[in-house]
Amino acid sequence: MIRLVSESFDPGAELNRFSRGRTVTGAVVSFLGLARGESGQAVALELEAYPGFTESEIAAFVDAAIDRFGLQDAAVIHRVGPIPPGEPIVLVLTAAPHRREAFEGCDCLMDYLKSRAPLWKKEHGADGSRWVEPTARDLSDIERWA
Amino acid sequence: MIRLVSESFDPGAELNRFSRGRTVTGAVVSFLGLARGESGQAVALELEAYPGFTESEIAAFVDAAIDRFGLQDAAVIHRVGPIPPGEPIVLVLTAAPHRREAFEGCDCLMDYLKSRAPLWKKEHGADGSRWVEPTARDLSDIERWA
Amino acid sequence: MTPVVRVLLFGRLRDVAGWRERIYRPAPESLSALRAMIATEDAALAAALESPGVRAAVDQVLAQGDAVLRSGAEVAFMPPMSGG
Amino acid sequence: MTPVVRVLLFGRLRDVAGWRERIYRPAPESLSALRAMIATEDAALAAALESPGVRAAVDQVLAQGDAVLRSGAEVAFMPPMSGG
Repeated sequence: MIRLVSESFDPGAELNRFSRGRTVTGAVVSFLGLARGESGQAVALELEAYPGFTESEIAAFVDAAIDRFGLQDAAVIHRVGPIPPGEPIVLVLTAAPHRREAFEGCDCLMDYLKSRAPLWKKEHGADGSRWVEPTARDLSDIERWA
Repeated sequence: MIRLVSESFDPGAELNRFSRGRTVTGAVVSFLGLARGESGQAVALELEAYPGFTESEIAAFVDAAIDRFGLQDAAVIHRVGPIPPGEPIVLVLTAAPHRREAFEGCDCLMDYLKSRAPLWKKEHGADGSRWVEPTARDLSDIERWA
Repeated sequence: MTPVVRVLLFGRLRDVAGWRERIYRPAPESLSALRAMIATEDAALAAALESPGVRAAVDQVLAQGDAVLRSGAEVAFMPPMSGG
Repeated sequence: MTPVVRVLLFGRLRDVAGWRERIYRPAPESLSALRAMIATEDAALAAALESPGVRAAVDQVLAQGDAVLRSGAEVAFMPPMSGG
């Protein structure tokens, strides 16, 4: 399940919905990304997507990750538009029989979202705005799964 | 925060409580362990702790993990007593500025809980009961952090 | 009806160009013809489109190299991505 | 008052012994004296206590090797652990 949302969402409700009623799943891993206020200063984030394309690209990567890691299920909820500090940006959920697969699947999906998913992130700070591009760390992180 | 609970708990509410009001945290990782019904068959689990000792041993390991991975916070909620299939057994939460530390901290804490924390797990199946001991995989997993 | 192509810009490309979406009429017949058309009117944008990591999609499918554009095609230019 | 030691068993050790908690009176003076006392009355439990991975705690602190037992001490024997 891939969802782009322009309003704040409830990570706990999503986690519960995702994990409820599972009797063959032993492990659910979630990653919740929050908008930080950099060095105590309020920085507004803005996330842009390419509606339709973004969801289908993410869905294709999620399907590949489900196969690769033997996941029973995976979900991505990603905020778009302006995001105030402290609010959720992204929630990635993975379900697997055992913990290693659930951890690795979630980790890999986050590396993908940080460096290859069709999403563009702008930071609005006191000293102006800038588009965020993948860091050297992000680019080496995604290489771990090559 | 370490909590042993003898009733079912609400993982989503715990995730929300843990992540609320954070503006310097960028990443919250959660691991939720669920009681599986092995091969479609209902298996009741039973978890035993050594009250007092169990909490303080887990707390000492959590504090060490906070230092080691540079976590901003970590929490463990662990169910004790009988646990029906599908219900939460354990929830581990980690908060960090960036995702790598949050993932590794959570992963390491789960490896610890599986092989070294003072908890004993019994499976009640159709063909009797057995105490679960760490698997070879569990023992090699915890060695990753040595 | 004159053939048209709709062009979408994302991320910093939008700031370079000063627009987000534009109709090109008459439509260029290929992705390279579109790039050439852009170069004649906005050198800075044309340079930005050639910079490392910029990808193009035609009708929501990533276009490898050149691509033919049907009338009504949607072309998106996307700089390096960063979500999460 | 006669010195006593309280002994707690966990996991499969409890199934081997058939009990979970017991008072030893008069108290053995050390962990090794306690093990010897157990061996005289339950060879199976004594063997289980020596099996790989079994740890002992005295007053909720892991006991390395032998340990002196004060009167009223709480001794726990713990087989290999597995939570999560």
